[in-house]
Amino acid sequence: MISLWWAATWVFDADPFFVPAPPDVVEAFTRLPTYLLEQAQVTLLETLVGYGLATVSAILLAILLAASRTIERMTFPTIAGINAIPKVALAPLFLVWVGFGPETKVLMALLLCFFPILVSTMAGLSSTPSDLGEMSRSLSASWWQTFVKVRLPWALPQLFVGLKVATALAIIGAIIGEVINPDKGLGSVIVSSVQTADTPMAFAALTLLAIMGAALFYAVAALERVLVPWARAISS
Amino acid sequence: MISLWWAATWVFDADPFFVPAPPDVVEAFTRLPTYLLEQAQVTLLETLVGYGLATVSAILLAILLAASRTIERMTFPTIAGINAIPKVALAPLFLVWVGFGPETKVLMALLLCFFPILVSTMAGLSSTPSDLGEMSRSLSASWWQTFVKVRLPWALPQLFVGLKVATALAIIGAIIGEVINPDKGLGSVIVSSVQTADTPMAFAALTLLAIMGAALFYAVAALERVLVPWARAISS
Amino acid sequence: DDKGGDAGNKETDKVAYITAFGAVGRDAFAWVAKEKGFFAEVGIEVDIKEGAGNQPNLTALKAGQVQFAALDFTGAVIQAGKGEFTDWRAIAAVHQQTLISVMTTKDTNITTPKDLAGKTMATGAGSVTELLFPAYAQLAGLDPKSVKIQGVQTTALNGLMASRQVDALGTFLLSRGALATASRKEVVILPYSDYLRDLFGNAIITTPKLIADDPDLVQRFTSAALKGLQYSIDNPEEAATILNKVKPTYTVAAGKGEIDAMAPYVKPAGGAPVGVMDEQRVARTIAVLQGSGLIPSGLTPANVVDFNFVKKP
Amino acid sequence: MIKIAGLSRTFKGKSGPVEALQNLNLEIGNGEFLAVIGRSGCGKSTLLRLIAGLIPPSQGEVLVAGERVTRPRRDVAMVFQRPALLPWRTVLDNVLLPVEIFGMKRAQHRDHAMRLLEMTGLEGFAKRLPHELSGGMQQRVSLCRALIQRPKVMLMDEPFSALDALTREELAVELQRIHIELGTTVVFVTHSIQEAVLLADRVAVLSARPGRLNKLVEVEIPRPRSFGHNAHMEQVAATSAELHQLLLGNEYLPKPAAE
Amino acid sequence: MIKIAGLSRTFKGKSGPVEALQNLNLEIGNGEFLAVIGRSGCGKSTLLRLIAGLIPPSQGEVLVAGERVTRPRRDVAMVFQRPALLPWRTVLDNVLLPVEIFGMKRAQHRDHAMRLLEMTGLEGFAKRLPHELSGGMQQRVSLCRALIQRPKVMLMDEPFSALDALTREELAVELQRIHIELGTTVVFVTHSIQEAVLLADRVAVLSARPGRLNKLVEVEIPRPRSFGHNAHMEQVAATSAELHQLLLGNEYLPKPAAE
Ligand SMILES: Nc1ncnc2c1ncn2[C@@H]1O[C@H](COP(=O)(O)OP(=O)(O)OP(=O)(O)O)[C@@H](O)[C@H]1O
Ligand SMILES: Nc1ncnc2c1ncn2[C@@H]1O[C@H](COP(=O)(O)OP(=O)(O)OP(=O)(O)O)[C@@H](O)[C@H]1O
Ligand SMILES: [Mg+2]
Ligand SMILES: [Mg+2]
Repeated sequence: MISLWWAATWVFDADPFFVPAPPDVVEAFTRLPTYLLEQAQVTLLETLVGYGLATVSAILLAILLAASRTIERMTFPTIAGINAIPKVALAPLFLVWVGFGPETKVLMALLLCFFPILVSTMAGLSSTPSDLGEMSRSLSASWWQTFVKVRLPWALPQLFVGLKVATALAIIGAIIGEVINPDKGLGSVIVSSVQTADTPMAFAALTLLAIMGAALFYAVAALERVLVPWARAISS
Repeated sequence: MISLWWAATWVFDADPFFVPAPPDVVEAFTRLPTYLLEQAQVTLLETLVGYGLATVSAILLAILLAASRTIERMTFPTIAGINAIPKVALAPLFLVWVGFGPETKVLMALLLCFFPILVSTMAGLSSTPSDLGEMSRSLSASWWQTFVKVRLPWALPQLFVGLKVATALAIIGAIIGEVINPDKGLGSVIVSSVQTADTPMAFAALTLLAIMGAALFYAVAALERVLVPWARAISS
Repeated sequence: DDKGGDAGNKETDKVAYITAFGAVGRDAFAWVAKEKGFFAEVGIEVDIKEGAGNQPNLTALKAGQVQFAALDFTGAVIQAGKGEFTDWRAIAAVHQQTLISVMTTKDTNITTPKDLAGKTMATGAGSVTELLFPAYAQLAGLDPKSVKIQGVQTTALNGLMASRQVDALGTFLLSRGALATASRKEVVILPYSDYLRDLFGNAIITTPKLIADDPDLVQRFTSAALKGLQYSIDNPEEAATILNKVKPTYTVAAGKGEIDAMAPYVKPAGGAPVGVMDEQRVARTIAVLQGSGLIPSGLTPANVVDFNFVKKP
Repeated sequence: MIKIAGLSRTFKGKSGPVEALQNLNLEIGNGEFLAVIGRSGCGKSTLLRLIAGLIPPSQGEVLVAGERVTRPRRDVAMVFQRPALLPWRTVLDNVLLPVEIFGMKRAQHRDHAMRLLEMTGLEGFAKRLPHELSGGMQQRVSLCRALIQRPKVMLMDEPFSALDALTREELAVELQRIHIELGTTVVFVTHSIQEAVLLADRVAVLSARPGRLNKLVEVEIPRPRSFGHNAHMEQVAATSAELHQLLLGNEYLPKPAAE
Repeated sequence: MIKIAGLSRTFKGKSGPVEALQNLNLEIGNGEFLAVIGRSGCGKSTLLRLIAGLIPPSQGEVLVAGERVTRPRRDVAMVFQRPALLPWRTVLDNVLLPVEIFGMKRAQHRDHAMRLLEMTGLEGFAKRLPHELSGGMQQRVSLCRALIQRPKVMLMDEPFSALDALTREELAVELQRIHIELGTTVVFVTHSIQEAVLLADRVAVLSARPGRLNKLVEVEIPRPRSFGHNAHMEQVAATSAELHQLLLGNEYLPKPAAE
């Protein structure tokens, strides 16, 4: 991948202003390694907090919507609509509401990754095979018991699809927050390096983000392997 | 929902600059109804083209990755990483590469909604129940036949989860493109109304986007009902 | 091949031009020049694109997607001075004075730069406003460190001021109308140009290559654009109406307000023609930037401006 | 214990409705063992699901212990035609699922669960996941899951269909013992006439689609009964022949048989 | 036709390996009908999956028509223990799946498919989806799907287990006819000794886990055979008794809990 990038910059004789070659980026990184890693840490923390809050709230909302088709019918169109509103456009408002500092970034991360988790959890919850559902009903299991012991475990593989998609969105959300209020984090590094046309530095930050994204994705995938080993076993 | 919004603006005596009450927004809309609808059409078109291209390319890539675990192992970390790079940060570059006009917006829409479709398709493709997989193998079905006749149909319900999540992201992508190069579309309406502090107009645009988002979501959901009626039947 | 045509019917040149930022009053002149036929008169067909700030505009120019661009001159000089991007030349000034200013509302009781001490001010993160604030503050007799600067995205500025999360903004004075609307209060403006008199506002730029290859085209473009600029400040209402056709959400009133507000900054002192750039002032601009440590020494006016296209009387 | 009155059930499909059961009337006494036989697709599973309260009747009603059935009851247990095991739970945890759901202590029922697994020949598989088991082993797990409930009424849908002759006989004997000991009322769907005769007090013969009650046959062989050599060979043979004839008979006589 | 040499298969599970088959040697002639019986979980399904080339042996090998089996062959068809129908395809389309996969024209085989559905009593259900069928009906669909392939070798895993006695007899007769007409080699796993005796040329009795070949029993009753009244009652009874004894004999499973 890196070699591809390198080859591309070389073959097209790319202007480092547009796309810097890997060595330039490495050079930019070595200019300020600790600073960059510190900023990466800031972004990572915002991302993780936003991601965690989104996971919890999306799953809770999914439970609520799964509990009642009426509530789902009534509110879901609104949720889908709100979700389509570009958070970027609302970002200035958030700044006013929740203020400077990490809150805005966490909120953006939360908002961006909330919906995929919600939708995939809902899809997972409504895919319980009918024989398992009937079995659970035949035991007079309460709604909550069926949920905890049958529907939720069955939904886990699909929930994880949402969780995996959400990792990248959480990072992007945090960065959007940081671009709006670029005090700290890799987003602010990008803003300031774009303003000074220091493209290699911007790419160093982007590369760190890519690494962070892949790492988060695979961390969630690893968690999936631990929590849902049976899903692989019953599929081919 | 609208009444909730109204009530909120009334109870909190909200400043119309931050959150205008519904009548202000309606008034803003009636100021330029045809223009706004035209711009909505522009955004919708960009969204749909980006969405369509993303669907096709994500499914094709998912097929490729499903075909070979080696390719998947080699390339997927890169894809996950690239996906975590905030497209917003790269947007100026896209402007240079693909130019002003609708291309950038379509590209942004495509990039934003590509990954959820990819991941959910991959998840769907790898969830074929083992008895169906064995049955297909026992018929000496070729990889492609198994894919078309067993794995893909089985993956459809999960694919649709990705498609539903992607609708909102496609709209957001198009808007990000329009904010970067605000010549046309609802994104440019938002940019210009923010510049003149015409918040009701911005909210009129956001409301149109929300309606568009809900409509697209439910259009895809309706398509799902038509294409995968059996999925509901075998789940409880 | 154009023997059959009449002598004046030279082939039209097609060029692309990008505005400084979107389609607002300060950029109206390009559409006015097009609408009023000023470009057509000189045989140029212009494709006007809406810009998104200095960086994208410079990028677009460099990538050859546009031949001409408007942008904030001071910001571009800072980039050129750092050696990051030198492949451009200004050919005309849109604003003779920088439009950067400190803006606040009356209720803050800030009326002079010194009142800012101990206050919080929001500016576009990394923007020229932020970069030049120390130079401005020193000239105004204020310790720049006594002001807390909060960098944000420019779209968030008015909201922050309206909700009084900050005490002042560092922004273009043209957004005065927007702030007034947002805060519903009287707006107080402290322009940087009170102290930093030599800074230009927006300028029209092109590439040195085009100047070398086709100076005639550059000349024709400059003249037509400036004619549009002159016409705009002379007929703000009409200019705003033309702009409104391009961008109906941008009201005529808003456009007229902005054009009126910028008119004093467009007209050069001493009856010089609109768009003129004075070599001495450019040199002093560079000196100010060097003095405040924003750029290293070495940049000359000729590196950033080609003075041949707007003749002094 | 169970009273079935005018019970009908129609399924609505895209390509037209299917009448699965038509006007079924039947009373099952307390502690009775009723076998249900009938051709494949005649509505036996539908009947059990109606009694279990899993689906509502189209017409008529089912009473269990005098109460109209509108939803599943805790004193009624069901063994499904397909094992319906939770793939993420071990065999033991699958068996203990009802215990958890009834809000009882797992620890107290673990021994019982292990005994049931032993009885069904699964003692070595308590810690395995369902997908590691053969079809017949899965069916036995699902049987254990029903037995651990010690229900008043047990509805069993072909519980021995995937088992070999020997295991089947062993479990039939066990089931009989449990039935007698606990006085459980059992409704037992089977395809094996021999099994029906061995186990049942009465056998309900359903006619082919739409399912109606063709005949109720009393099996008057004294308990405990066992497969193979027993003192009532002739009676067994006679009842078996009668049942066989009934199954055959309503193949060619699609008239509803009056009770 | 089929040669099985030193075949062993072990499954690796998290809680230790399971030896499903151990050193199995067997030859099945061309056109032979072999029944396989054995206790639940003794490795019958595993054996069929090994012959079908669906899983690789741990040791030994399987030859079909002289070729070592490494993956599924088109001339070998399998009826699985579970129906494995595609839920989005109608009954008819499920039956026609092999036709599509073999790249043949659907139109040409439609009639054949409809005849098979009729034979299995499903003529009214061609347009329905699998979830609208009863368990036994699904099993019959999966049987039709195997029959439409007209394979040289047919591997059948308890294909009649969910069917009532009558349907079972009818289909057994049909299967016998097809076997004789087309000369298909059949390996038929069943839990019914009666079925084995009726259908098979030889019966392989597997011992309980790990599955080994306990005995091969020849059934020397002339064909065509039929259930119920026939001229060879005694022979049938004798063979059945022998098989029963063999199953009992290799009782390595723990004894059922004391009565
Ligand atoms: N995928 C698997 N993983 C682990 N163990 C398995 C797997 N498949 C089968 N086994 C084990 O192999 C043994 C034989 O299984 P098999 O399905 O062949 O039995 P069977 O003879 O077909 O039984 P039944 O009559 O119940 O269908 C069983 O003990 C089972 O637990
Ligand atoms: N969910 C359903 N939708 C539509 N039709 C159904 C449904 N369930 C059952 N049926 C129909 O009802 C009839 C009876 O089905 P049922 O499962 O009760 O049969 P059964 O007697 O249990 O058969 P088997 O012995 O094969 O299990 C069948 O014709 C079947 O097609
Ligand atoms: Mg049934
Ligand atoms: Mg088996």
